[in-house]
Amino acid sequence: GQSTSSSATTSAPSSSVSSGTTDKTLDLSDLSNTLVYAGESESTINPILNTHDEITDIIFSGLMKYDGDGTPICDLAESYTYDDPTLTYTFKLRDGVKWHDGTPFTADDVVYTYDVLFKDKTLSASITSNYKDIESVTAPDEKTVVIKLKQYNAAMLGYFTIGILPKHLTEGQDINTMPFNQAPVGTGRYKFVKWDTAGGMIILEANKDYYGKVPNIERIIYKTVAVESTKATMLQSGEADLAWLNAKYADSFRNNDNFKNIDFKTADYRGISMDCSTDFWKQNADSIGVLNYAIDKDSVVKSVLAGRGVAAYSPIQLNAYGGNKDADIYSYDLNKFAEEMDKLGWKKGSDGIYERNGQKFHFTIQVRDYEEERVDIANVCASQLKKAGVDMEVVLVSKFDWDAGYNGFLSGYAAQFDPDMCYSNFVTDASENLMHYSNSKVDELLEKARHTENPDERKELYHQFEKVYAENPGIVLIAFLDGNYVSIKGLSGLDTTRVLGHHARGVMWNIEDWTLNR
Amino acid sequence: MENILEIKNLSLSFYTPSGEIEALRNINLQLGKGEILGIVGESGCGKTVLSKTVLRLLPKNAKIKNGEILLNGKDIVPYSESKMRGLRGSVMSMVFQDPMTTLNPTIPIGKQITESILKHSNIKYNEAKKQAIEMLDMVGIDSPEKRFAMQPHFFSGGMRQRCVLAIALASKPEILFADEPTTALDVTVQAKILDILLKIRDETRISIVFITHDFGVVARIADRIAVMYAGKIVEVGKTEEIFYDPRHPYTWGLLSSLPYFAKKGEPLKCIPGMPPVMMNLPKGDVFATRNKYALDIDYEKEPPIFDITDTHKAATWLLDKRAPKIKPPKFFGGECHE
Amino acid sequence: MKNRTLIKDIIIRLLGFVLAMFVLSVVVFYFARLAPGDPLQSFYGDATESMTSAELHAARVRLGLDAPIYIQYIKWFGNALGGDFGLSLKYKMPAMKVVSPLIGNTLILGSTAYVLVFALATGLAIACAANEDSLFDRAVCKIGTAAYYIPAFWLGVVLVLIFSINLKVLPSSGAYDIGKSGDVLNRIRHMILPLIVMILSHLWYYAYMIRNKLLDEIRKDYVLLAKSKGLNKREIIFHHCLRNVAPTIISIMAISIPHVLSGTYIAESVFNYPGLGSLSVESAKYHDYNLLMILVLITGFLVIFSSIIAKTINEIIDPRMKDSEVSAWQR
Amino acid sequence: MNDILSVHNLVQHFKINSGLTINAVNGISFDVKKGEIFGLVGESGCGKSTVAKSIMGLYSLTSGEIYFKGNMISDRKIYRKNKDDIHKNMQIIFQDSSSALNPRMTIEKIIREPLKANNMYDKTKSEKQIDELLRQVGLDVSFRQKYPGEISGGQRQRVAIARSIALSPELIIADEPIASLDISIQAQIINLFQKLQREYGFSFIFIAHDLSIVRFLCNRVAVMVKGRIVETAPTEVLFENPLHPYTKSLLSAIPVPDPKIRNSKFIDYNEKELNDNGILKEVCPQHFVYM
Amino acid sequence: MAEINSFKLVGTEYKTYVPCVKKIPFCKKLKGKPIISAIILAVIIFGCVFAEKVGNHNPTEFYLQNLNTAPNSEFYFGTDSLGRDIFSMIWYGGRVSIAIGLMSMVIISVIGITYGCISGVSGEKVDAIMMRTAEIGNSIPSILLVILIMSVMGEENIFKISFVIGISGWFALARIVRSEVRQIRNSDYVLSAKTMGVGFFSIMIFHLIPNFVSSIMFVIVSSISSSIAMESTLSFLGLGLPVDVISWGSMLSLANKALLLNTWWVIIIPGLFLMVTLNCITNIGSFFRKETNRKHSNL
Ligand SMILES: Nc1ncnc2c1ncn2[C@@H]1O[C@H](COP(=O)(O)OP(=O)(O)OP(=O)(O)O)[C@@H](O)[C@H]1O
Ligand SMILES: Nc1ncnc2c1ncn2[C@@H]1O[C@H](COP(=O)(O)OP(=O)(O)OP(=O)(O)O)[C@@H](O)[C@H]1O
Ligand SMILES: [Mg+2]
Ligand SMILES: [Mg+2]
Repeated sequence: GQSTSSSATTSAPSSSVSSGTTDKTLDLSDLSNTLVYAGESESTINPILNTHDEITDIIFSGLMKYDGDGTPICDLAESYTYDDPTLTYTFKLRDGVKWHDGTPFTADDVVYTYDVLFKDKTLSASITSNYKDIESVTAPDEKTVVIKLKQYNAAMLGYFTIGILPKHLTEGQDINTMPFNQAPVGTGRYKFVKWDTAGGMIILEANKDYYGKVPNIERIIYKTVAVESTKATMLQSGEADLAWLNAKYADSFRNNDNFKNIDFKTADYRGISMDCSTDFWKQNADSIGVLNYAIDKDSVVKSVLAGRGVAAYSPIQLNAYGGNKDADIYSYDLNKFAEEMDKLGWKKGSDGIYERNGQKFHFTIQVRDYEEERVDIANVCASQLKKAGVDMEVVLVSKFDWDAGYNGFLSGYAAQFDPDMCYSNFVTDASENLMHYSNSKVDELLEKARHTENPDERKELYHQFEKVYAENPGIVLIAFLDGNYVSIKGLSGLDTTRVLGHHARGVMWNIEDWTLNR
Repeated sequence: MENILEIKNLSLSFYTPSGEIEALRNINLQLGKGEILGIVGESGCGKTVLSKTVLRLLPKNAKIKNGEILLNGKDIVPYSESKMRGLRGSVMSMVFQDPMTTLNPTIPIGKQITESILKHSNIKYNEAKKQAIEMLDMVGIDSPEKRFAMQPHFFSGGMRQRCVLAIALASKPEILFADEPTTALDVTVQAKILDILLKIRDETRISIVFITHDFGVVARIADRIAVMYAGKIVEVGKTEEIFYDPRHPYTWGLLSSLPYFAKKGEPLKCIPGMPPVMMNLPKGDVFATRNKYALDIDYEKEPPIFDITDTHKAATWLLDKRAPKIKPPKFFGGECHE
Repeated sequence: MKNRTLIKDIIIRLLGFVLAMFVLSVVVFYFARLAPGDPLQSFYGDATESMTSAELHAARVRLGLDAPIYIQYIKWFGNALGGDFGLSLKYKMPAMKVVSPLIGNTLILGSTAYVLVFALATGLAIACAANEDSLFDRAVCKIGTAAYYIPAFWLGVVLVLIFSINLKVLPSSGAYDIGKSGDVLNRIRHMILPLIVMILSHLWYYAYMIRNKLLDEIRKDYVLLAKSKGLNKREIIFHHCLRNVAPTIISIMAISIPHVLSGTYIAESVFNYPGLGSLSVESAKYHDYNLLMILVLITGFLVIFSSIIAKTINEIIDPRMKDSEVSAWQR
Repeated sequence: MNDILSVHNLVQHFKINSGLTINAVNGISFDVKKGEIFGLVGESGCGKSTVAKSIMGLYSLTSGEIYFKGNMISDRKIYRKNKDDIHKNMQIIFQDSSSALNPRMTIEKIIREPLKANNMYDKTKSEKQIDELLRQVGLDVSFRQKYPGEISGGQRQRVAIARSIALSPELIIADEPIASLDISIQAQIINLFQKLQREYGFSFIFIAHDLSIVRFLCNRVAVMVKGRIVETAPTEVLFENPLHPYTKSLLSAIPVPDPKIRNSKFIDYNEKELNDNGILKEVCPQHFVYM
Repeated sequence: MAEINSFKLVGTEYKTYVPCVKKIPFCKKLKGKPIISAIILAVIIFGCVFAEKVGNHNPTEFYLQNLNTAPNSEFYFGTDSLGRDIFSMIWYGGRVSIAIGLMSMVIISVIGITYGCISGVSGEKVDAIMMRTAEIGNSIPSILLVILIMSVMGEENIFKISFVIGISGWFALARIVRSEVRQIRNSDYVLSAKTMGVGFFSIMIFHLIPNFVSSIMFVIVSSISSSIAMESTLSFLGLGLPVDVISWGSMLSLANKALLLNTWWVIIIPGLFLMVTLNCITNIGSFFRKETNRKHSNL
């Protein structure tokens, strides 16, 4: 039902900003109940352009949302029904939901948003492809949305979590470039107040008219920070209250009484993805898996990640549907590696590098330079492989270049919610299958799992997938990272049951429960 | 005649990384009030250093080894820098060798003159400006009001030298050191400047030390002449004495190399060799190796100064009683005595 | 007559200025596009990684990135004349709008550093030149060079460690605290560390240059004349020498703008100070063409314009500069 | 044709900027005969050096013609055609010996340079020639390895002379070669000039403002004022019978090393008296005056 | 010497006079020369050249058992957070950094001097155009310019980085050279060389360059320093060399991270080496500058 402002904690003197984004009346004199979050730099705040961004997630809300376990539950929808024969979802929308500007939220907005997702040609496929199974979205009345599918998709419910855009503010505009992206209006827990570019911060305020629990923390200041180490110094100097840090920086806060370390599990893995369309791997696709024997993943975790993470054997290892121990078929064993290589017909050359058919075991991978951990992982792996007799050349790039002919790249993916999130990575010619991986068995299993309703059956299919993939991988998986958040002592309520996504996104999933006590 | 400046036994050296340069060696000199003393000598013999020593404008590596500089009877060698500053400009001033570089290129001439006036008297700027314009007029610069605000760049060499003169004279000093003020100029301008100097001397009774290597110029302007060689004064006397009765072989050499005394078709006479670098000087008379009339003793022992008359002195062994009699060269058709 | 030539001079200079800006824009425009790499990455972010080539092509057409470069340039130029500098690919809004809130920050930081660097450099240079080879001079020279070679980014982090983390007296990042955009004192507090870094990393370079210039100057003959007038050291240096090195200092100041700006960029990225610096680096790295253009044009404008001003001022100070001597090499 | 060089109506203007043009030389004509020492005198800034440099081809002429051995070298094409001949046979000696020699080259390199540049360098022969040249100008072989900064002004001037006679040119233009030297050294250099002229029959253009030396050295003299020749005559004629007021003024300004004559009057010549469109008139044979 | 003979007329050159030149002691000769800088620099360069011999570990190896160890008898300068041996890295990194410095210096000098000379001897218009062009190049902040050029050049290596740094760093030198050339181009010795028919490049090499080289020596020498510094800045901005190529710059950006981890040896040591080297180079450079200006102050 309707919730009135019931912030239990501090009796914060109500700041005069109530609605709208009139920043002239912005009063920031009292910051005692304001959370300063050190985040990455942002360019747009739009749920369709930035799926799963911390800010978009709390400003916008979708028909559904994920709970702590990663299962979709109702959000803007009060309830839904699924009619199996007709493949139709019928959503009953909440009453009295208002956009932050006061306009009532209606089914039209939902229809409009999904329309954009289907029809807007300027959007990239990685966003729209998830919705390919939808046939139509209609609104029989103001409070009802009917979504008809072409075929069953187990992950569909999760995809309904996408934030809904206000039709009245965005209709007819170019979704990529509209000014709305820098002054968003949503239905979420926090409303956008001001983007202070010159100050490097985005100011959000709790939405007092929120239909669910109104957050305790009255205001969030999202600071845009480009350099990772700066986030750490900001925490230390008291300029930020919460930040996601890499494992080593986070470790330096561990014995400090003024800070809390909040360590999430994430489904975010790092691996060396091979581009199977390049000549080298076309000829040597059989030799990807053996590389796993030559990499001491545990010591990578220990050194690069300061022990905050686990060695990876499956891309969905930390997903509720994944984690098949039988898929963990490789162990660090150089003798075994040599043996296997021998079997595959590789012989060590005079320079200590394996050769086969006159070809050296030499391949290049591109690594994006802005994430320190990726670079370190790549380097450590390269040096371990080198010792084993494989020449992996690491090339730092500021952005991936797919046309330059690199044999691979250091990848990072996460399938934190539905395991179907990995569909687009591994199915032949799927939208995010950048390694051009193709394995009919994998295609079959993932396709089948996607359209299977029974959770147990699905789990079994995914376990099979893990095993099949491990035997014939396109990625040399290295490690799953932990999501190391550090906050000031007074911040509480962060719930680590949630497995976070890529780059530890999703920490604010229960932000309404957080409290700040300076 | 009272001496306004008297230099006694002055020796000065430069200490350089490669050794000691004995730039001045035992200089004795007097300058009377209203007198023009010409100093002649080849390049590098220490003429500039001598005048700079008196004004204490030498770089840090120069050291007065001994001697006194008596200004109006007071020794100024021990004076502090700030005390010297008080003397510079007001009591003594100097015109430097090269008019092209001694003026500050970016400051209008007028300002450079008034600066000197204002520094030494407490008159108003307008008054100083008036004086400066008078000064410019006096040194013969036409339309001085217009020129007052112009930068040196717009002046020709001769005009610049006159401006330097104006600056030096502006604060009404008692002694003016004019260091080859006309060497860089052509003869007509030189003649004009000499006339101006003479006129000023007559008007203000200023004492002038006039440095040059041109005998024609000293003949015209000086009352007395000192001939310098390698940091020493080798002969000093009234102008007439030097020209008509020179005693030092070096003076003879200088005079005889003047084209004025040469006959067309004959080669000019000249002093052989080069002046020495004043480092590690040989014993004896430094000039000996270039001296046609050198005596054996010249290679062994420095000659003392011999008085010829009250005013005429020379440092050569030829004046010693024991020396062989030598027929000196003649310059002014037989007028040369002895 | 004199006025006419003055006006003519000014007009010629302005024309030269416009021409220079034009050339600069052409060069950067072409140059940026020569670089391999996909500008769409800025636009679509990671999503480009999964776009099909047809999609990419369509996007390129939409953004006008498919036309030949000269057509793109003509279009850009036409729009720019009308004040429209195009869309920033990364920020997906008009480039001008991206830049304008940050210009203030950078200009405040940059110009404060600039003024301080040159004020201090001149002061230091004078102090050193006046006491050449004294203990003071030698000490300053040694310390100055050492300080100059401390890498700026490294120094920045050390300062943060000391002043922000350990002593907690100065903020480590940002241009101002939350809600204090109008508070001058607060802005100054935020600028202290970046300024220290920028000053230390530029000061000696210029101080040394000016010091040497001054040393050359005090070896000139006119100093002797000034001295023989009875002027003291201070008067000679301030009234004579400094005036003569002023043109040099001014020219150095004019050409040093890009150097100081480079310093600003580093300081900005170390101290997470929102400004053009990080923006420039980013836009060059990620092919955000229109943003890059605007940023280069801004610095180009500052540099070229100030060098023209410097030239004009110098000609007033020192008329010799104006005469061009005829070269015997013309044949 | 025994004129080695003739100059017709040479005009040399320097455009400084749109507002200012310096008229350095305003149309002068003269000839230099083979084996002659031709003196060019005049006050500082009257354009003497400019004439010298124009003849050497260092400026592009405003107008006028210059003939060297009958070739009109003021024309670029002809200049280029005769480039080698001109480089070899016309040499200039500058006033300031310290700036005329590259301070970073040893004496032998300096003297070797013209030989090399004109492809006349032959290792054994030329090295001997360099020794010989040094000897001729009165320097010994030990100077070869020295730098210009290490030797005195007079010696430098001799090196400059040695360099310019290395190619045995037919014409040497000496631009105030002794003005910066001491009297005693002056005499040495003048003697050297005389000797060279006598022994090798070089032609000279001798530029000076010191008339006493011009009188001693030159066969013929031209007096310049403000870019014009105002009087030209054989030396003795000019000195005995100066006709132009400026010449008179110049002569009266010569400092005479005799204290008795010190009060002789210096005649001040006002340049403004010079009218702009006079011509040179032959008043006596060979004696031309500008009127 | 017997008095009797003393007054004989003997004339010039009677005795050849041998000046008693005092031997200047060796230590005095060295005075004012940057010996200490030269020695330190020599040691560092020696160490870098023989990095294989000097270093006792493989600089690219990750000693994962020895993360963040403080300096000890095995790892003289300690290890970083990935277990690399700082001591070995210093020498290898120095090799790269110094090579970059030297190569950039060569590029800067060649381009700057040639451009400056040509501009200096050219007439008004060509000169103006050349100088404006350089000014335009110079008006792009060097970091931006380097990024731009680098993105055009593609994959980085030592040569390319030196090239890029060189290419973006010659403007100032060209300006100085030009003004120096303008001062000497009409000097008599250049003119007489011209009248003797010496060609332009000979004039440039034998007459122009030797006469301004001392005044640009300082700029040239310090361009080594600034190139090394530039490389480290680029590394810091993540634009430097490939990761497996160690340079002092890349080590410094490690230091940047290490600050938060309290491993002082990772922070201090590369910075110290860089600063000491740059200082030595600069000292030597300013010695050359001083050499050219032996005159005493007039103050
Ligand atoms: N600052 C100095 N350091 C070392 N030696 C110096 C210095 N100034 C002058 N000398 C030496 O002192 C001697 C005398 O020099 P000075 O300038 O007085 O000669 P001069 O007679 O004025 O010559 P000129 O006619 O060329 O002006 C010279 O041998 C010169 O080398
Ligand atoms: N390259 C040039 N550019 C501009 N003006 C020049 C140039 N060369 C000479 N002048 C000017 O031409 C005039 C004549 O100069 P020139 O050097 O020929 O005189 P000069 O008779 O040789 O004088 P001096 O006796 O001083 O050597 C002077 O006013 C000079 O300023
Ligand atoms: Mg002198
Ligand atoms: Mg001349």
